[in-house]
Amino acid sequence: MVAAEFELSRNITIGQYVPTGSIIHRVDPRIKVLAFTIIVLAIALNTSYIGNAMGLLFSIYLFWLSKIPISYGLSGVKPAIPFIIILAVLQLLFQGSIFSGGKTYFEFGFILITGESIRLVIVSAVRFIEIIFVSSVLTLSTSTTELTHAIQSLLSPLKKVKFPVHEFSLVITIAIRFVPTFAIEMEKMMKAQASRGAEFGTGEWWRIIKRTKEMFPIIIPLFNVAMHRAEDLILAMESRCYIPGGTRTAYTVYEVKRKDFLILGAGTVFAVFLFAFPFPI
Amino acid sequence: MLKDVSFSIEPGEYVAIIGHNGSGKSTLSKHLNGILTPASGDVWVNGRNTKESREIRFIRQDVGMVFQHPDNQIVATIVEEDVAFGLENLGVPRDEMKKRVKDALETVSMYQYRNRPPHHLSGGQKQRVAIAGVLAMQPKCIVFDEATSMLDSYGRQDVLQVMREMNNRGMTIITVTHHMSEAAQADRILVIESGRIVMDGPPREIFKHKDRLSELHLDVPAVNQIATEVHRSLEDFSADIINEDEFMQEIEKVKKLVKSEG
Amino acid sequence: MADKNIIEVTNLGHTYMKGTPLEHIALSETSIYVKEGECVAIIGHTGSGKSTLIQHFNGLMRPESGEVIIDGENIADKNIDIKSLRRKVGIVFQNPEDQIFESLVGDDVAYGPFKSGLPVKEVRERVKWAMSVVGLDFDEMKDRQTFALSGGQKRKVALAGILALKPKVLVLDEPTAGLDPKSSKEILEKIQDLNKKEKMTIVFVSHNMEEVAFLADRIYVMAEGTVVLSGTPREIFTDREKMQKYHIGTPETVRLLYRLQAEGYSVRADAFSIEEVSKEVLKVLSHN
Amino acid sequence: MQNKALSTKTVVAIGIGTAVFLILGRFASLPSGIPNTNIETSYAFLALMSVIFGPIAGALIGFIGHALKDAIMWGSIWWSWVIVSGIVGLLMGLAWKKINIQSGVLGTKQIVTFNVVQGIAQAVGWFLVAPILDILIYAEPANKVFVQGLVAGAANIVTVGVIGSILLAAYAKTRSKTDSLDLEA
Ligand SMILES: Nc1ncnc2c1ncn2[C@@H]1O[C@H](COP(=O)(O)OP(=O)(O)OP(=O)(O)O)[C@@H](O)[C@H]1O
Ligand SMILES: Nc1ncnc2c1ncn2[C@@H]1O[C@H](COP(=O)(O)OP(=O)(O)OP(=O)(O)O)[C@@H](O)[C@H]1O
Ligand SMILES: [Mg+2]
Ligand SMILES: [Mg+2]
Repeated sequence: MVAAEFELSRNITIGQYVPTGSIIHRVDPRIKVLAFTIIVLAIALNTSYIGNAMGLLFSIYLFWLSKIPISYGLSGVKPAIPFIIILAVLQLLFQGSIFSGGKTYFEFGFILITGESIRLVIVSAVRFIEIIFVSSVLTLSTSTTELTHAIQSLLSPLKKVKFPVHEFSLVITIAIRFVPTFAIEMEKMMKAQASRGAEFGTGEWWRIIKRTKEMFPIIIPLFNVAMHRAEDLILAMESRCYIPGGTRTAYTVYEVKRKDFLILGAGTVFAVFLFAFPFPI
Repeated sequence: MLKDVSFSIEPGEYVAIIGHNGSGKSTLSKHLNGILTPASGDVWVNGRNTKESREIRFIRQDVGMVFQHPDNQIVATIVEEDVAFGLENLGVPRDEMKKRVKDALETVSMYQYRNRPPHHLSGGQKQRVAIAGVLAMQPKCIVFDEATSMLDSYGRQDVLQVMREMNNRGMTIITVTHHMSEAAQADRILVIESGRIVMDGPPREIFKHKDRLSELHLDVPAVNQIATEVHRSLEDFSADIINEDEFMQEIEKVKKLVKSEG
Repeated sequence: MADKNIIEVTNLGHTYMKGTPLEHIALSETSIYVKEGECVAIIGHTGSGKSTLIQHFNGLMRPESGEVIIDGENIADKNIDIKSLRRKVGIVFQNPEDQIFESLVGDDVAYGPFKSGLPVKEVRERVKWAMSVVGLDFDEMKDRQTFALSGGQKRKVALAGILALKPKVLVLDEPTAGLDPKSSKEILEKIQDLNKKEKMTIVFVSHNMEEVAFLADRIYVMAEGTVVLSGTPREIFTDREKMQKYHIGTPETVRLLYRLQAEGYSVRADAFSIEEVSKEVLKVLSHN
Repeated sequence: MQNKALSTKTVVAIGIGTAVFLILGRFASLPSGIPNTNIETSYAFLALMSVIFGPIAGALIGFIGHALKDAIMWGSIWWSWVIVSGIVGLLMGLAWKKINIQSGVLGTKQIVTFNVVQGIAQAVGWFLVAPILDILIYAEPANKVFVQGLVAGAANIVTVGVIGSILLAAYAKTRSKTDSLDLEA
């Protein structure tokens, strides 16, 4: 077992906020989430070569605008590469018979590789990368706190149907708040048990029960610690007058400026264009 | 868990509660802001009974609590929003909130950290944030339940200093502690043993009963132990010393005495 | 035996999250040694790198730069038997009671020995021994439910869990943090017994200076990832300037002596037990 | 419960539960030998939380926890499986009333109930809903998603069966305070 295995990243924040103060960073978080969602949708629905090339360029442009080095985006893509490759191979092998069309390049049994299926492979791989890029820009340029505020505010119309918006966003806040805490806790637990001779992830993979049992010394204590922390937190919240379902005021309030609407507008126009324009290829 | 407990605390008092593990200190403190309500008897806070569920919000506004683990009291993902959490619950308007958050963070010298996430702070800093969260609600009284026990000596000194300062400003302070020198700073000590208050009085009185305290698995401050030791060889030196300042004064006094005699 | 270094750390360095914007140098150019049978304290301000340092002693962390030699073995060596190293150096982490996972006390203490593949009889012997060392009665306590124990008892169980591995070196991170005075005292006395009677080498990290003064033969003071001061408790606690500079607390007893010195009395500041300090005070009072 | 807001306890349990679910998913999953399919210990934890706090908590922990985990690991969210995690949490929570873990009683009957419910819940989730959503949302090849669902589901059912049952037993013990207190004396 290598020592580095014990070092869990205790700074897990969504996408690791990189504060550069760029124009993208300064957009109202609600608007940003909306605009990016629309763009991601448009990219996801786009199946043409040209459209995807434009999407790719656009996502790179977003990195430039946000002044975040593109290496951050690439490091988001890296762990997904095996996944993309497997997906591509499977699509190449099996998809031809469903989306037939174009020239047939290869045929053997049920394996059918056609122009259409090759296009599908390329387009979905590129699309995957575009989506990761675009979502990275969003998460790298928006702090988790801002994201939570955005979610809360975008969900607030649901109050009308009695959806507990406040509680929902409080849940997300607490979750995000405690993720690094439990990363540290888990790291400590792994080290403590390893000091007592525990080993993790050893043994043959088919001995699934044995490998599962190896996790007890971590999971049981982690669960106990979580319960204790939860009890403490309940006390601390109630002591500070948290009353379920009570009306609360908000400390952080965002005001949408005209610039924000312009950005939303531009994003929407681009998305509609990607989606609706009849690209030749 | 508590039996037959009766006492009252005056505004502006500084009270320490001591007792060994499991003696009921935390249980008692949780009754003080209505987190627990008595099975028999009543707890009155500033004229309000903790059993009245309509009053609970006002009681908790008056009596804030700070707990042992600094990490488990912070709700929000950045410091200033956490300090505002209680104010949001109280429905304080936004401008007022901004001001109070700033004041509270300045009181505990954490204003410059207002935009930090809590996991980038040390234990002592987190505990000060937790205190700021309570201070912002402008309570009349704060209960500290072993609030310094997870901190290193510097973190502890920081928190103690905040406690003293708040007390000087007129706030009532109740602190549960295992550190006798910390308890010695209070105006009054309550000693708890299996859910009963077995001693109640100013530190000087309490620390006179060394044997009783050691029966209760408690101790006296080191300064007091030294004074006792000195007293054994030199009767003029008082054994009733409970803090360093007194100790120094006693030395001056005894020296003069020795001089005039010799 | 007294001259053999069981732990030898030379110019050790470690950087967390290397290559990210959050890069943090936790250790640099740190050198320490621990002799067999010694009891060494590591103290220092929060975040000074104490925990990072001790994790190198049983190979939880491998040296990034510098060298760590444990009982003659270099832990940077890829072929080192890490399991036997972990048995040799037992680390008790901060709040070790959190790591208890079996529902019965005896089972939890036995986890380590079982993992090292000992026969049942031997495991039983060791559990019995370890529990008696920390002052838990084997027959009475082995079938108790772990969750129903008090904080102090849980910590003893966790300590026994490491002792059952019969380590040559016992490393403790803040062994008494959060315990009441009675439980702390009990744990400290057990540690002292282990050192004095069982001749176990002890390294411990602490913020409590009374405890350091009570236990340690020698102290290392860390600040900003490196050792800035070392020596016997007497040497360290008398260096008032440095203590303040590196944010190290002083035992209450020593603080009183400092006050006396500040008033112009000539007292030794290298005394820290109640008796010694009283003697100094008496000296002040009798001299004129 | 219908009209009342979630209690502080539920809000905190879901929030903390989500964080733990995420951490276990991120750091305590073991490769099963099949690409992109791991032994996910996090679902054992999810099962326990669902049984303790009910279907709503289960659904939210699964849904939010998985969504945040994806966001942290990949920067984007694989919605089909996120929805499945929510559904699995919800379905496992249906055993909540039947098992009534707070009573501290945990016999063979409760363990069997737990495993039957978790087995069905996960079978529905992984064998059925996950592949269908994958095909609908991402137009993934059918054979692949069904194979993946089958393997993931089977591994998860075993994991939850082993770890979940033990966790459940451990938790139940801490609830039966009555006899433990006189031991403490
Ligand atoms: N939730 C609970 N259920 C049952 N018993 C409890 C509970 N909480 C506390 N007790 C018991 O009540 C008694 C008093 O506990 P309390 O936490 O008030 O002690 P304490 O003086 O604060 O101890 P410490 O110094 O360890 O904080 C103990 O015997 C404890 O076991
Ligand atoms: N896994 C990690 N990832 C990133 N930073 C870390 C990690 N572990 C420790 N650090 C940082 O490295 C520094 C040294 O940490 P370490 O835990 O060794 O300090 P310490 O002296 O033990 O402090 P304390 O007295 O608070 O326990 C600290 O600033 C800490 O925040
Ligand atoms: Mg307590
Ligand atoms: Mg440390």
